[in-house]
Amino acid sequence: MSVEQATDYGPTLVAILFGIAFSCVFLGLAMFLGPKRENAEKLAPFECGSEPIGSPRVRFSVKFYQVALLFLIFDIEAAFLYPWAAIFRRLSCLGTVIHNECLGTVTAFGFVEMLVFMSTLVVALAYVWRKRAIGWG
Amino acid sequence: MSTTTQSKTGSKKLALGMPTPEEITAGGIPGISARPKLPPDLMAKLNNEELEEVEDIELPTEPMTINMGPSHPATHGTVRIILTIDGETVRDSDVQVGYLHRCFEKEAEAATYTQVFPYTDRLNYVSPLLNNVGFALAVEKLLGIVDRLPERASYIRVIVGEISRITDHLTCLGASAMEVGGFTPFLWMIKVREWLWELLEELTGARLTHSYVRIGGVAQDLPEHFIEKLRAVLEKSVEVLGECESLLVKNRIFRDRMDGVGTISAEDAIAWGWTGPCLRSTGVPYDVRKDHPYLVYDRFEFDVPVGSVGDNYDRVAVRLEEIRQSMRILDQACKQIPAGPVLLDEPRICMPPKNAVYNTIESMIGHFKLIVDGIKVPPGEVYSYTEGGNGELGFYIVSDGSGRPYRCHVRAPSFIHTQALSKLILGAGIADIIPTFGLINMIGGECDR
Amino acid sequence: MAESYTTRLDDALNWARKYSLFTYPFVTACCGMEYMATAASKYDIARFGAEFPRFSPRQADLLFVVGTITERQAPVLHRIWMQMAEPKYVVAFGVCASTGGFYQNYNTVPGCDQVIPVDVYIPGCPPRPEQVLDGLILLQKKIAEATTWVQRRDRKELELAAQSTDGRKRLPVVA
Amino acid sequence: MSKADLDKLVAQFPGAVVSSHSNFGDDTAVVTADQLKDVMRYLRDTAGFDFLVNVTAVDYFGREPRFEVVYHLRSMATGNRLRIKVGLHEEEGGPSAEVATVSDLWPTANWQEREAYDMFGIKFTGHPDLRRILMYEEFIGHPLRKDYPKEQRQPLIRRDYSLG
Amino acid sequence: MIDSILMFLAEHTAVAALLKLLLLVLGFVMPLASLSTWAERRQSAMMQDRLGPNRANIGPVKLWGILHFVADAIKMMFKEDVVPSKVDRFLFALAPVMAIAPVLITFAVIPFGPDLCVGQVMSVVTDPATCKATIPLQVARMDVGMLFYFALASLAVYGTTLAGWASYNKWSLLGGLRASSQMMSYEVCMGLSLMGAFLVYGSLEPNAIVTAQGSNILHWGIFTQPLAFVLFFTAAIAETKRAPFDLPEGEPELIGYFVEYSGMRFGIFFLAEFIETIFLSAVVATVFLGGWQVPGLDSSGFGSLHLPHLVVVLLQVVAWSLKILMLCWLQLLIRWTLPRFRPDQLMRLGWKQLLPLSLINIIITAAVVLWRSGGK
Amino acid sequence: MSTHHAPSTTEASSSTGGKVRGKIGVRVVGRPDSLEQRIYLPEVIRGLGVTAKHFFANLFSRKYTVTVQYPEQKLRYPDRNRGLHRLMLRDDGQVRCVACMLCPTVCPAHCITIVPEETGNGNEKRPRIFEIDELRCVVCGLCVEACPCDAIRMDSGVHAPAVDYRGDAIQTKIDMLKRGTHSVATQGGVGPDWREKQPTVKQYDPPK
Repeated sequence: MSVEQATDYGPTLVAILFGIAFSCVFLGLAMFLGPKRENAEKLAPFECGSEPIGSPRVRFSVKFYQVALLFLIFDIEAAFLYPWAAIFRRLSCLGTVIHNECLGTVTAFGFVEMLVFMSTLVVALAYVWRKRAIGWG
Repeated sequence: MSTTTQSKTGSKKLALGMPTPEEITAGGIPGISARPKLPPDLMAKLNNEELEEVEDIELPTEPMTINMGPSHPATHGTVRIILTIDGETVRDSDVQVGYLHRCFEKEAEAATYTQVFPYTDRLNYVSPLLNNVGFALAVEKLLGIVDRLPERASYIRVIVGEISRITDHLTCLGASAMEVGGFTPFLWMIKVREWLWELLEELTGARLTHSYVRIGGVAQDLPEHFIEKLRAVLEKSVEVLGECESLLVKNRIFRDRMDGVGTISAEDAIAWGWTGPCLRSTGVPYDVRKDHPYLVYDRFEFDVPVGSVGDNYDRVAVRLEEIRQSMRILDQACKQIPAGPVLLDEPRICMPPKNAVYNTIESMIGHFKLIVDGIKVPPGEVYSYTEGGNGELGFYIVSDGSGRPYRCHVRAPSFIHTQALSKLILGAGIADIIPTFGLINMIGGECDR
Repeated sequence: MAESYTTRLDDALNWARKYSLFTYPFVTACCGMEYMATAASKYDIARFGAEFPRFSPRQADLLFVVGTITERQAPVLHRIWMQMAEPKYVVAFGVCASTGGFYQNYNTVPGCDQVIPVDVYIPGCPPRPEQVLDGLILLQKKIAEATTWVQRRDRKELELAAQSTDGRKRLPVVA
Repeated sequence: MSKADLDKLVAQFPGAVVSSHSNFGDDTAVVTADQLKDVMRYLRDTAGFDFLVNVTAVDYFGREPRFEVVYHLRSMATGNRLRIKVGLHEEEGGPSAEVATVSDLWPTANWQEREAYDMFGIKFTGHPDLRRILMYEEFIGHPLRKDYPKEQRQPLIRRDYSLG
Repeated sequence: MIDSILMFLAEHTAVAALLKLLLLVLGFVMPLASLSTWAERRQSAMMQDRLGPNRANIGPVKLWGILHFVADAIKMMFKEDVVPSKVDRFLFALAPVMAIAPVLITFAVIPFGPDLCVGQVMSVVTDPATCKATIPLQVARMDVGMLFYFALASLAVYGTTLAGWASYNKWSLLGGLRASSQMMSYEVCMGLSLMGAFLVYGSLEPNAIVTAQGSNILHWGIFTQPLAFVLFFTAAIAETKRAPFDLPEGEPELIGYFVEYSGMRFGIFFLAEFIETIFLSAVVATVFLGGWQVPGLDSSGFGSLHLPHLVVVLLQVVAWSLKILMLCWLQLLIRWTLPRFRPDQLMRLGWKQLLPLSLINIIITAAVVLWRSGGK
Repeated sequence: MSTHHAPSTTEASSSTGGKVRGKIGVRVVGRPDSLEQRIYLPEVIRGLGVTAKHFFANLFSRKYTVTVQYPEQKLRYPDRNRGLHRLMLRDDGQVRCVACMLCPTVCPAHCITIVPEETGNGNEKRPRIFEIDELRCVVCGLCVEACPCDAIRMDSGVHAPAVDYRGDAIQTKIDMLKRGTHSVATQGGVGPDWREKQPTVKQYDPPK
């Protein structure tokens, strides 16, 4: 039996349920086993032993959000590359591919296509680089 | 139970003359113009203007005020920095010291001159013997016996002082390395420090708080084979230092953390009163041992390492080089040290030898008088300075002729260096505070006294 | 029967606690140098499983009060102790933390037990690493025997002890 | 060492220098409080004493003037040193002793003057941020004054656990 | 008897998956993670010329201090669970789950051995394709395996970010922000640096990548894609927030994003980090070190030396474990040697150095693959 | 404003009066920045090599390991080490201390309490109570130096133990006498000197 193309997602589902259950059990145990002794100071946030000044819920630097946006753009672009990488050999072959060797004519279609696509990535990177959006607040 | 003084505190705050904007912008004063203490609304305005200058388009962000310390891993429990940050950039900071104010100066006024030595040990507790020597020299200057000190005692003072300097720098560098994540070199440096401490323990009887130096000399002569052991330890240490260097200064990540961070110009450093390795990192070769030689420092060949930029890397490199130079001094001192007494033969100042106390009534009486009344120091005032681990360590002593100092003030380099901290970290990131603070080498005992 | 099981469980717990002491080093002064030395290669406090410094009181079990506590520092120390998660232990490291040592003046607290309960006092100024390890071993022993302040408080022993005139409660000499 | 500098100073400010001496090799000039700022500016800018080593105060309790503020200066070019002292009066119950700040001449004086204020209650007029520095805000009195008892504590928090 | 059980498992994939998962997680990952807490302490001790924990004992049993982690676990379990009053209770509780669950789940795609030929365990199997039924030694085999891994790995960022935000603590907030920026930045590099390997082996499925690498050591990823190996290893260490990229914890700087967590909740973050270390080792081993492949060992044995199928499989599973142990060791060595980066340097490294390099790597690899596929 | 020394000159001159001294040797510390360093990897790998060397050397032969297994393995303290106090004995086994009160006077920590009593033997006194609070003692050794009759010493070679009650740290006269040995520092005799050679009297042997 060879590696079937149709994936059986059952095991994956099992894994996900297992992962969540496992960590929840851990957490639940910890919640009930420990002693409890609360006081006002203990429930206050810890800030190096001083009284906190002001709230941590402030509108903090936009730089942090910029990184998130960049990530979104680049990661989605990168996500398009995965299927391309997986079928790159088939894309660049006008015949059948057996054992990684093309039996027909080799074409640069896949390669050029990727270059075009990737140039958008590079341009974007160059742009944010110039704009100094990469970095830290 | 907090006392009910809260209500009274409000009135104690003084209404202060705020500097006018002209004064601030005139900026003829290096350093102080950088961070005037302004009312919060004006400060916020200034900050926002700064922001607009730096970045072209920027959404307004709220600055966050955060307490760094007193019990923060990087602040060693003795300093509190109230940071106003925008993202991770420090926009304003208020450095508060005094968490380790142990009232050295008040305690010294109540103690005899001999009893002050244990207190001086705990000033800069990383290099206690340098403080011992500094205090002893101050009192000796007041007594007028500096030139009569036994030569061997002076050499011993140099030797223990330089060992202390090495341990001081090792601790400073090691702790800084640890705080930027290099735990292994830290432990290796502490390993070397341990070897040096073992030597000092053999000599003085204690690992860290030696109270070894006495007015008029030192308490005990070198034990047997001390010089040989010292040589062997130094040899071993050089090897370990090389390894630490390959993990730190040669490592690009460490360099990146240090290069260009906490930079201060020579003019500013002088205006802020910096001395010692911190001042030398800016390129000013001021070293008390060279400029105003005391003890027998004028008999040794050694170089004053200076930096060129005045950033954290220079402070690391200067300290590393100073360790080497101290080793050079030690090597020469070991060769030159003469035989002889280690304490001045002066019954009104120094304790008589023990068997004289056991056997002669005069010595016994002198012994009692020295302990009960202390050493009688003629009235007057004196400022004496030596090169401590962190810079010019000065003792300003006022005597009223009794056996206890009337006033004993320490010019603590740490205290003076820490002042400039909030200028150094202005505009830097939180991550930069740690090495900058570490390499200023603020020692709580010395800073807060 | 059930009692013996709970005792067993307690023993197991105490065993775990004594070998897993995450410390909160409240380092203020000179003793910090010896704290470093104790943690460093030669004496290696890690051998006792107590090498993790946790700078959050939530995660620490053992508060090492290392160095002089000043009046200004005392509320900070108290807050940190209050914020520590149970069970928690306190070791006064060195004479300053224990009694104030020779700092008897307007700004030093004469011993951190004026502010927080202390389980083990380590003498020495600063203590040698050997003394620190002695203190740690003593604390481990106290945890195993369930005689630390927290454990006795939970068993309500302290209230009883406060009423009785126990022979062990000798006052230290104060000159 | 720098006797010449001292003489020059006396010549420059004949009215300001109350007395001078060179005991133990430390050249000292006592100047009047109102002219301190001018003297210091002259010393910094003209006489070359560009490095303010130290600022501190002494309480000569029972003597007039009661307080003395002491400045130590050094010239980075020549290595000469100079001590400047200012005597300050303070009457019991009266306003606190006052002297002009030098923190605008040397930023290093900032904290040292705060310390002198904290420990002795000497007010430095014109100081940008004269708060307590080593003691806490709730503390009453100035501990390094001779009339402050050494062991008089003012606890912020206290509950004795020493008996268990 | 065994055969019939195996047959049953081969037919019921969900049951088999659960069993394999239990075996993998409880039998390998958790013990290894716990052990690596001990290993880290002992290894760092060895590097720093000391001994490390060696005292915990039950009676005479000492086991070189291994019991210390047992003590840690028990203690944490019975430590007070502090939930400060101003925290967002739901997110506060969710954060540790988000930190550990994705890592545990992603283990499902890692092949820890070859396919087990049911019915021929004792005989020599020359061609695995001829097996009647197989049990893959991999919990879930998906053609998008690595994509699944990336998807879940980026979920782990929620754990730290939520922990930082929900704690209502400024230090932890900063830690959480650092964590999110860092992990997002390196996620991109990580994906792009592996692209070269996908090109070479023509698949996204981990087991297919391992099979494609074969038993010839020169065909392994570390030799065909050396640049990608360095890039991925660096990015992945950053992704798992281990030193020198441990900025979110950055103890002397920020104390950590889990400042407010106590007891087992903190323990979970602690454990998750070690599990991530192991997981990272597993991915690196799969893509660059031939996964379960043993140099020179084919399904029939070493060349002419024929071995029973079970022995071959066992050898390969052991090889896989050894590779993981070695990589864990390497990570710990790095952790205790290098100082920490600064946030801006970290971002610079990620975006301005690693990212362009990985793009170049893709182009070069694609070109080479294109040129090579022309073949004869 | 200031004319500080230029860093580049190797022999900057500074003319202070007073003592004669040579020229200042100034060494500008380097800031090496080779390509090798700039591309991270070579130096990183070298660093890893150094730590790996330590790891393997310690794993297989404990070559660099310096750890002392403390409670089992005790180091002998140097002779001058200041440890727990002890009270020395006369030839007749009585305590040497004459309750002259020098040690409580000189002690900066005020940790010594002496209550004297008459011996009934002329004018001589002896301590009825002699207590030292080890939790206040700062181990400065001034008491030993102050003692005019070699009665108190700190060279016992043991350190003060950790305690869990503050009161337990008080060393009583009996505790300290137990560690005492005979001293030859009698009136008219030759005694040990804290400033000269090491004492040749029998050392107290700390219990294992």
